[in-house]
Amino acid sequence: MKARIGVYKFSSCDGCQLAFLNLGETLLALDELVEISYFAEAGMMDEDTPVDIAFVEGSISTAADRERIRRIRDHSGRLVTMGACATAGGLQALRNLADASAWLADVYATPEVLDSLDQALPVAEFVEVDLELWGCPVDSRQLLAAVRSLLFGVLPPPQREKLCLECKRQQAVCVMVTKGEPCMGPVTRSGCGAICPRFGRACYACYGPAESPNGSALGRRFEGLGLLPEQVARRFLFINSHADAFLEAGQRWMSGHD
Amino acid sequence: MTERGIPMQVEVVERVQESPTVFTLQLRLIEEAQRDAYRFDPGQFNMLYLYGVGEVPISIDGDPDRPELLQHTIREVGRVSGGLARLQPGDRLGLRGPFGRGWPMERLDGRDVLIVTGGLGCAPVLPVIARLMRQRERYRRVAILQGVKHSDDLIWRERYDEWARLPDTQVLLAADVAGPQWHGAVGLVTTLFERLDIDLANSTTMMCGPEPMMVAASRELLQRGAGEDDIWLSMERNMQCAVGHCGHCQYGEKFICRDGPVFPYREIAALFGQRGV
Amino acid sequence: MDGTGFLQREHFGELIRILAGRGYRVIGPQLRDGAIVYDDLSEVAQLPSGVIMDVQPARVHATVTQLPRYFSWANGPQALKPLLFRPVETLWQACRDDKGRLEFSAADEQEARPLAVIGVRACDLAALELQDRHFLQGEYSDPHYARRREGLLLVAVNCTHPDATCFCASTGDGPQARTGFDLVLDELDTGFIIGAGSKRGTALMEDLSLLPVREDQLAKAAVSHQAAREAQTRALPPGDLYDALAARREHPHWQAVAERCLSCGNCTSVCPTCFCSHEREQPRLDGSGSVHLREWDSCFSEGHSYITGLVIRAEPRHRYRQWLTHKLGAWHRQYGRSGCVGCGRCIAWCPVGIDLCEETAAVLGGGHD
Amino acid sequence: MTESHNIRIQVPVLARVEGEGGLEFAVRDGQVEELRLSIYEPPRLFEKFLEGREYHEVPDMVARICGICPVAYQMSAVHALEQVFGVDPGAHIRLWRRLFYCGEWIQSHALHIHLLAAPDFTGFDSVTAMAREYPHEVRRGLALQALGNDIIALLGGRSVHPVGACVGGFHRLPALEECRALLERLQAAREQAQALVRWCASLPVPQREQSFCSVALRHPDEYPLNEGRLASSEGLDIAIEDYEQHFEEFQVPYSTALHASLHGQDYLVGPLARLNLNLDRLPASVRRLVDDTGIAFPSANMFHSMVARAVEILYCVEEAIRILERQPPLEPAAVPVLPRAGTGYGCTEAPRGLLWHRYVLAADGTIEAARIVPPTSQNQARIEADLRTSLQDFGLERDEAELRLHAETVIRNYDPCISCATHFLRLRVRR
Ligand SMILES: Cc1cc2nc3c(=O)[nH]c(=O)nc-3n(C[C@H](O)[C@H](O)[C@H](O)COP(=O)(O)OP(=O)(O)OC[C@H]3O[C@@H](n4cnc5c(N)ncnc54)[C@H](O)[C@@H]3O)c2cc1C
Ligand code: SF4
Ligand code: SF4
Ligand code: SF4
Repeated sequence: MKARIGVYKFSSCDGCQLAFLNLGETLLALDELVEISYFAEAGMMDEDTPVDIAFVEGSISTAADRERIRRIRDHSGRLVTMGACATAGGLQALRNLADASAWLADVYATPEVLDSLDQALPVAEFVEVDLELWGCPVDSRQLLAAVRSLLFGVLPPPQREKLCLECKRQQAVCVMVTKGEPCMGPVTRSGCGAICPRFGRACYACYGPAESPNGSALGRRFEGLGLLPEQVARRFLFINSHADAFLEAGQRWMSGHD
Repeated sequence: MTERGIPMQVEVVERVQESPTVFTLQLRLIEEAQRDAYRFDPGQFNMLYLYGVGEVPISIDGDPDRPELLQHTIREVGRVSGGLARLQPGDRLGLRGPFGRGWPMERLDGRDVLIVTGGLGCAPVLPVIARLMRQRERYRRVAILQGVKHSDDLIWRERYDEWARLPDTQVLLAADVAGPQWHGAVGLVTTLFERLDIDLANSTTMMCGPEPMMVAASRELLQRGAGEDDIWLSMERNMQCAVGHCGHCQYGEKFICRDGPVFPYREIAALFGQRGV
Repeated sequence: MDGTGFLQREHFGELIRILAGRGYRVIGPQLRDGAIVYDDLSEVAQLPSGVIMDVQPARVHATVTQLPRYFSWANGPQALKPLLFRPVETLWQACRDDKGRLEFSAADEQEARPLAVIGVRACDLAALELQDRHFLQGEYSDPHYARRREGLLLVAVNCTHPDATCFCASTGDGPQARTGFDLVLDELDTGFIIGAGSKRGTALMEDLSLLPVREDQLAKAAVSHQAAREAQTRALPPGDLYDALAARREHPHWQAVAERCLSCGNCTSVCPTCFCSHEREQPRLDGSGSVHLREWDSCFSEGHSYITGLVIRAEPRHRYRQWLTHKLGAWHRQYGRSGCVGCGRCIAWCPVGIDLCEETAAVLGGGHD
Repeated sequence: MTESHNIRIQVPVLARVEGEGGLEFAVRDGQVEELRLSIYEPPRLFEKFLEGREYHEVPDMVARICGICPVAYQMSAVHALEQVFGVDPGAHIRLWRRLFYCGEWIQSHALHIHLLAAPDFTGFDSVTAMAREYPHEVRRGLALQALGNDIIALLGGRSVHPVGACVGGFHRLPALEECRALLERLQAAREQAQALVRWCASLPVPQREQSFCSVALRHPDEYPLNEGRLASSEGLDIAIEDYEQHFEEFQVPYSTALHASLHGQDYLVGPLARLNLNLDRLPASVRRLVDDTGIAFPSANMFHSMVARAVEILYCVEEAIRILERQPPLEPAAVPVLPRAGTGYGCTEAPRGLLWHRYVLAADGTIEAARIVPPTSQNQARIEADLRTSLQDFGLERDEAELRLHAETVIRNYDPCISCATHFLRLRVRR
């Protein structure tokens, strides 16, 4: 029997679902391989049928979201978070650092009607997650490799190594060394293909923290390149600001000392 | 010599569930020429390749005198081992091997033999025991010591009983935590050394299991008179290639896959038990 | 050196053309993204003419000058290693049919042309010899490395402009290339003194428009060899440091380095002798086939020392200690010499400028001579 | 269905739209009442996040508002910021940006046509189901979508949240060989794009006209993409800086994303509005094909939006070919910028329509205030107005399933992008 999958969206930009929708012919091949029972954007609307694998995009930020993610967890075999929003809150988790209700009042007239939690949180804060796919957005290759592994009945190998390793495998020239760019590669998870360094610019950590990230040493290096402590902090408090290692490093730098 | 670079195809002939997480696979090489050529020494290992998932090093624990059947006892701990656990007779997988240096079988003649294992550590010494038992007269006293975390982890109880019935053969079991119906000792495997009935000065020890256990046990044996060249240990490190190229299994100047996995204590004494090496 | 000749600068393109004409894929240095990189070379114009590099720990800066030189720099982040020991390589493939039968096959080979590399340095040659020992001369020889190595043709250029990070003189590997090349060049403003190091090299020389070498040209080359040697300020203590480092396994300096070290693996990636790799599976989506890949890895990564449930070198200080102890100690016992050829790459390309010469000195307690 | 005049229809989750939203409406006594297009994605507060960030962080941040049209967000933003700094990156950067943008239109439109809209007109639930009957058309569509993605990736490294664009130009421009390879693919795709226009025009769509005001950019000599003045079918002609004097954004109490109005009226942005206003800016080759479809543009049939998208795909393929054949210089990839204080405006044509940005910057280049008006909130009022009349015309006596499907078809036709619409706001669904 074909494995059944579902793709569920929460608060996000939709970009990670595109890892499926941009597959081209492979999307048709995937459809042969599995039964997609829920994927609203692609037209599959059966949200309550149990699935073997649930792919979840987006962060959780309302009471309704919270209930929905629990329902999804209950009917799913493996639950996979797809992308920075689902895995670490995403860019919108920046609100967690501020007084979000004041912000809301600021941007529109009748904030009372909003059903919004104060925070945008990763899925794992509410339910158990079997596999986290980092990245903003996730990469299609990464996603397909996960699908394949799960169909083989195993989890894909963890990818926690630093971007620098991928950068060197791609034979990109280090932008920190040649241009003094404050590159986040040394604390960031690989997986994107080191696109930023290959485009001659600093990595901005959209894949989240790597294993043993040394935020102090990197931050000091950034200071050496002319960044102020709060500028260092902002590099950590960006797309994956709610990931522990980045939150911690960012707050340390924000407080002005390392 | 069999092919090292590319796996050979093997078939699962038999699968036995030894405990909730431990299983044994009997494998047979599909190609006859490969089957005929394949020989291994006790203590060597194969790289088992689970299709589409990856390769892992697994000791060969069958009888070296019957290399046509390759037996592997595996604990389900992660990706590859978890996938291997689901294989059934008739399923195919890849195999590269055998690799490494095994136990010093040639040094055992006429000596006392001590086997100390912890956890699943007994798998790599099974072929040794098979040979000891078949040619029992070549060796003097034999002691087999096995320690487990919990008494329920012990597999192969019948085999231990069987070995215990042989002449001049001591079988001692210890569990850190004992469940009901446990007749062995309670504590670390080293607590069994008290009861050893062999002459450590004229013995050869073969040991495998978790590193802290091996460290404690070898230190104790040395104190009790065993020689640094007479304690042999099977070491474990991450292995990718098994041919000494990938660098993962380096242990000081050694490549465990190539120079080991079995080492005499003296060769690794300087590193043994050191953190982070 | 007998059998030398002088190749005028304006004739340098002949070398590229002749090599290409003999079926080689010609690789040479070029300035790209602010560094010297080695890539396909089809004409002289691609060479880094007049490029001068200012190389400091964690800082590399290129300046293009009018200097009539192609090789007035020492090295870049890579040279030979990625050409032979590929950063990512298919080792073999497996297919599975609908009955579950497997078929294994060697990786498809695409590159038919042998490689010719122009602009190889003495340190690169020394590193190549070490990689040869590792990949070819053990019990098992790596067929992928071997295949590319076999046809490899090397045009060495003696170093005239060592970087501030270079210390090949102290490791005994440079700045002058002594063996292992097919041709060796000394660059002067007007052209190149060229000599052969192999039969292939000699044959190549016959096709070049060479002039006889003049005494004053030889003298100039000798002066620049000397100058290149003397310009080096860094050094490593000689010999096998295994025991000395082992004796300092718990030295507090390992932790001091770890506070700075990013464990990013740039040092091992740019090091021409580092050889670690991991293997990875890349199955097709439909499950009908799978590719088994090898990729560069680093002893600075967690996965390097992972065994189920345990990372043996979880702490960065253990990772740095592993790298240095292996490089300067264990290597002697594995391959008969230090794993460092003094190219200084790990110093220049470490994003935080950790300097193995300094760290070694600090661990060994004080300076050295 | 005896009491069919009094029903309440709820579509909690709209299928095949970008982002999740719902629809709720009640029919009472043969009239549509209480119609609410409810966009209930939580607000993401982007405009607030931007405050206090540095100008160079903006392109990477605003891209995250929408995974489907990140290029549009990046382009509106860099133009606004360059206006503040008073830099002009030059004609070649303008061309490369146009190429970049073409990629996004092709990608987004191909996705919408094949994955979201066409199944409505071919009678399927999804593209995968449609592929069984229309394998050739679907493959062609997916190939065009891939081509669009690859154009974005050429300049941006990846098609979702590309990393190539910066204030002042690009971080890197492609290599010559990469451009040549792309050019060949584009040339091969031209015929495919033409066939797509014909196919879309041949699909049976409801023939129903309505009156609405089209709003789009208008450029003196180009089909509008990355610049122009704001124009409407009712004669509006203003500079983008004057947007706020004519357009108003407001919150509606019952639902989520902000609505917008032009002089108090709803209006249409997007492909059909663009095409209606800019037919004369199409190259002759594209114009000819438009005429061949037999559809008389400007069209008052909203369902001609899909054809308009196909026409724009063809336009972008041709425009991309034109740009690459000219081979704009590959250097410099960017001009240096010097931050200074000021207010800047950027308005470009996202695949779904006008995307207007305004930034107020401090002297050091930090953002003090930002305002972003995405196309979908501009279309919201229009969609609701359309639904009211369309459902009425469709026949309110029809059964619920039919009404639902028709309502969804109408909505999908606008290609609303809820993720964009909720870049900072949430409205409540009533269930
Ligand atoms: C010489 C030798 C003999 C061994 N013999 C046996 C045996 O007989 N029975 C048995 O159950 N186990 C044995 N092991 C351990 C076995 O190799 C690991 O349990 C297995 O690799 C775990 O893989 P995994 O994918 O299931 O686990 P994960 O935790 O998912 O590991 C991921 C990957 O890391 C690597 N890795 C993890 N642990 C080890 C390890 N201990 N050694 C080497 N690489 C590792 C492998 O590449 C593995 O695929 C032996 C190890 C060595 C080195
Ligand atoms: S460019 Fe960035 S990712 Fe690449 S090596 Fe340098 S620091 Fe690491
Ligand atoms: S020494 Fe430098 S290059 Fe090497 S891992 Fe540490 S920080 Fe990275
Ligand atoms: S250790 Fe450093 S200096 Fe030595 S060879 Fe390697 S990269 Fe060069």
